[in-house]
Amino acid sequence: MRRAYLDNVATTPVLPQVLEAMLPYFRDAYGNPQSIHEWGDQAREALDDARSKVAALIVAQPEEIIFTGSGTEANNFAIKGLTLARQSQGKHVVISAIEHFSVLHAAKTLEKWGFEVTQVPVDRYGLVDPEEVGTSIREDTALVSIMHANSEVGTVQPIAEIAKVVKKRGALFHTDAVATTGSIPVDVKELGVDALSLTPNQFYGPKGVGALWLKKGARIIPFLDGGVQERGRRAGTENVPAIVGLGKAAELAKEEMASRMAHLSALRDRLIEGLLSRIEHAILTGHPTQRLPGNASFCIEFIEGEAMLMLLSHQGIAASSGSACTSRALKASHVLTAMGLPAEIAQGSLLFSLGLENTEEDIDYVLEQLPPIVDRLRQMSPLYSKFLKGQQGGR
Amino acid sequence: MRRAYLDNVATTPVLPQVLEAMLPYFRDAYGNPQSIHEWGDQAREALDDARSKVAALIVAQPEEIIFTGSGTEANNFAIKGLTLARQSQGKHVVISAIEHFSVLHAAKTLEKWGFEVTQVPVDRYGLVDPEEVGTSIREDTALVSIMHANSEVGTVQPIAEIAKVVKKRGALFHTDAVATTGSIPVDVKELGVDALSLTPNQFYGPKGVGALWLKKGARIIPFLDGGVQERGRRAGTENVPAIVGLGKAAELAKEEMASRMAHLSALRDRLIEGLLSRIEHAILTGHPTQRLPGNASFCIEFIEGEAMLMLLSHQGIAASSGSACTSRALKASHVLTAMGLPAEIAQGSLLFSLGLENTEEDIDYVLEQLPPIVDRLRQMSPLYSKFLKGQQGGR
Amino acid sequence: MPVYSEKVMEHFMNPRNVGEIEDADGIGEVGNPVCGDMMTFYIKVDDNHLSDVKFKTFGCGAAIAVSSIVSEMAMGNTLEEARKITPALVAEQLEGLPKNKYHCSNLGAQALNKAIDDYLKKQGKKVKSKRRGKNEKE
Amino acid sequence: MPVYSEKVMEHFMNPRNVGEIEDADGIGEVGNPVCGDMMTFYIKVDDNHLSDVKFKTFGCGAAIAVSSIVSEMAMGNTLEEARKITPALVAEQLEGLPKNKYHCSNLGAQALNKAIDDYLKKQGKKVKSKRRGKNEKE
Ligand SMILES: Cc1ncc(COP(=O)(O)O)c(C=O)c1O
Ligand SMILES: Cc1ncc(COP(=O)(O)O)c(C=O)c1O
Repeated sequence: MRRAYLDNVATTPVLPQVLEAMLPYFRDAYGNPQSIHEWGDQAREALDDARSKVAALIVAQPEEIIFTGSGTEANNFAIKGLTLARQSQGKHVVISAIEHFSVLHAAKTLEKWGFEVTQVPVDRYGLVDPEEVGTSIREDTALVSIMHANSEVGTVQPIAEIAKVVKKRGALFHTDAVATTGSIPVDVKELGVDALSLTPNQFYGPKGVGALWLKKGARIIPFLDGGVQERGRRAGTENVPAIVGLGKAAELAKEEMASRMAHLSALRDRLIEGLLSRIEHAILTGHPTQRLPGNASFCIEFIEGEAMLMLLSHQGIAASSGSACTSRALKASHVLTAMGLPAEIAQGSLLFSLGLENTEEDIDYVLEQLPPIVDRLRQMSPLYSKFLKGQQGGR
Repeated sequence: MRRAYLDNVATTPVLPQVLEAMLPYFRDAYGNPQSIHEWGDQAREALDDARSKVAALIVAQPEEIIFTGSGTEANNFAIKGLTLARQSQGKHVVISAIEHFSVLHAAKTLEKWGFEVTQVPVDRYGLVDPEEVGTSIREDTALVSIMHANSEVGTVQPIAEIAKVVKKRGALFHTDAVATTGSIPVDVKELGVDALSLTPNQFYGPKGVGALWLKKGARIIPFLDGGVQERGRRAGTENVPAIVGLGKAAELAKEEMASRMAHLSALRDRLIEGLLSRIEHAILTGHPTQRLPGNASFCIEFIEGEAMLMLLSHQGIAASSGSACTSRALKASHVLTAMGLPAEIAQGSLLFSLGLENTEEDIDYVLEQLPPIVDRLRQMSPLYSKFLKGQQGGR
Repeated sequence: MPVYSEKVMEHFMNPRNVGEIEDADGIGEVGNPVCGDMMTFYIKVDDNHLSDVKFKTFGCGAAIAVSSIVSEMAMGNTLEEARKITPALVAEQLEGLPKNKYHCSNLGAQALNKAIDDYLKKQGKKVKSKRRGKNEKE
Repeated sequence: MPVYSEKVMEHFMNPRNVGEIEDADGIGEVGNPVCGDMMTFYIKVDDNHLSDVKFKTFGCGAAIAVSSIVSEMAMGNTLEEARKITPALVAEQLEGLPKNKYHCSNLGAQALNKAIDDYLKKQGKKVKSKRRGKNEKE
């Protein structure tokens, strides 16, 4: 059976060059970068090299990069650490309604700690209005955090514009760039932010590593307490192989950015056009043009996401969904809800997230396999029969 | 030149079988365990399997294992999460004076949050007195955390005895078993604790992963906020390859525990005896018998640790030291200080931590190389000439 | 994939008795698309036995498998027997369900029961109205 | 290894002028083993020039390298020239030092200065006591 992985938003495979770069650090150069001997030296040099590569990808200084254990940790660190460092100036935080849970739930924790959190809404395309961010900022706003792009619907925010508003109001600005770093150009100066989270498990690097970029001079309270690693800002034995993998993935992403984007957006457009022309009552979610190159997200009316995923998986196709049934908490994606999609339509959420290794054949395979699956589930769906009866009745 | 890595406390090499077990999860079975498709299934099964293996190593239930990103994270999670979950019952915490920084500094953070922390002292061998723990526990003690063994001096604590006292006083008991898990038998029931931290980078598994064992029913506040991974207790995309590596390392450690211990303790004793008989004015630190099988730690009088490490490294030998000069903060190891060693003696700290891959030849090589290094540095040392003059004067 | 048993997978992939019954004796609709799942059960009753059971379901894999097995379990039952199809029994027949999918087994049993209620209600009416047209809708 | 320059490593591995001068004209001891580093400098002065400089050092790699280069820089200098050996100059000559090792370069310059002070003090005494025994200790 053909297999097609179109769930790169969940995680990407590690590129062969990346894995190859990592391998020596498991058994040969396995030292601890803090150690005073040759093994330590090797590890430290590898760390420095990776730091430079990550910095180069986002046009920053190497010493501004703090390695973390994940994108989630980078977000927790930023949200908690930056606000705690500034709490004497104010205990108010602004985020968007469609942040990843690692920002959203970290902000919930801040509320328990006595902070106040304002959620800026988004429009039907998932866009944040810079003006709205501006008006939410108060005298006592310690931090604004708006994600660079949302991986569920692919919408890319106008971060540079938002940054101008935030700077004018004198607040600190963090962006969760987990969905964008390595996929589209990310330049911290052009974005105008003070802190930025990233993880290579979204751009063909390893899991279990991430980074927080923190503008020189910005203060942060450590999140992981312990040893002196990362100049005292993030404790714990450095995960050298993973950090090396991050470095290599960053280097490759920088080199190949343009060709990757061209490849992915061509596939994405083929999938979007093909799907919308083959399946009735399907809606493209997210912004029609300001979207991630690999993101093709939809709501398929009258049926539910998990059932689609299971039947797709039976045909060897990997995708994802923001339906309530696919979530542990049995709640439809807060992103789709915030964009104003009715809950029963959000149930039909279906996300194809394309990756480097996808081909036109993958897309065509999906376009061939999906319509009968949708048909089959619609034939089972009481909503669809009601709709058909309604239509007949209406005629 | 011969090379001998005797710094396994800093980190251990990954065993070939462990690396082999991990490899498929980078590029083939690279899925996210939360995903609803075949790739996700593979990853989830790998996770479940690793969880069982870790549980088997410490004689626990699989569902009691929470994977983390490091030992440091497991300690931060335990110290912060367990106390926050119990803060209505009291805001007092008991730790020992020789905890790893990831416990010590997490406890400092608790102090900032309004908790009170009592540090129980240790004797000259680094042993905690269970009675002393008992008397430090108060009505409002939320948590006691005493490490299972200290990796700098190798002393193994009488955790089961301490646990009895802690239970009698009704407090929760966490132990940092990073230095012991996978090296000596660790049985959570026999130890009688409620929570336990571990990481495989101390037993031939990968870096960037750890685990907190939490007794069924114990409440904890998540440390990393975000997604629903680890049943809502630890957010972030699971680091599948590393977790698989942890599982494999745990499996091997369980199988080979007895032979590894025999191998290491024979080497350790050879090194201790050889060194003490070849080098005058050298002191064994830590407990003479209740010590980790691979730990041979000393203070070499009149000279300083970093200089020794550099000269050893020049001969291809990796070791470590708790001297002030080897620490970023330029403070002598709090462990040596807590054991009552005078600061100028602590400067001569030298720790050989042996690993599976060490041989008798490695030990003999160290015993051959170290004495001239010590001589050379003593010839440079004003303290040594003073000592010699004093001796002459005394005679 | 949620950790579904082989039995769940089998019923999901090959659901029995999907469809509507044009002249059903009872119809039971439960759930709500907003919550993720919605099921409609249709029954035919002959001589106090369920001579036909069909369903339509909007929902996850578990919801579809539950509907399928409930229809299979109920088929041919007396009304009293069919009443005894509890959520626990459904889950058991499916060789277990993930915890967060238990509510689906509730829905299946509920929908069937609602269809029986509907049948009985109609019967009552019919008795009252002296059987004016057997398959009349309310 | 701390990120030491090649020059530091070279001086650490092959330190110049290690030792004591039995009949030193000046001795300067700075630092404290409790803090990690201690240095003793010994000087011989001939005609206002440092005709010999030796040292003993307890401490890290940087401390030893600093002692070595200070002794080398000072050798043959006039006392006035030797006074101009500042910590910054020492660090520069060593092609840089890690931040947390700067204090070692301070110690080296201090120890040399203290030895010169000691020499001058003794000279003063000697002048006062009309040169009763050149190498007398205080
Ligand atoms: C936008 C965004 N932020 C943060 C994260 C968290 O990353 P991780 O799960 O690797 O910790 C994700 C992961 O999917 C994401 O999509
Ligand atoms: C006793 C002890 N606890 C905790 C840790 C922290 O582990 P990691 O640095 O892998 O996070 C260490 C690491 O050396 C340790 O020795």
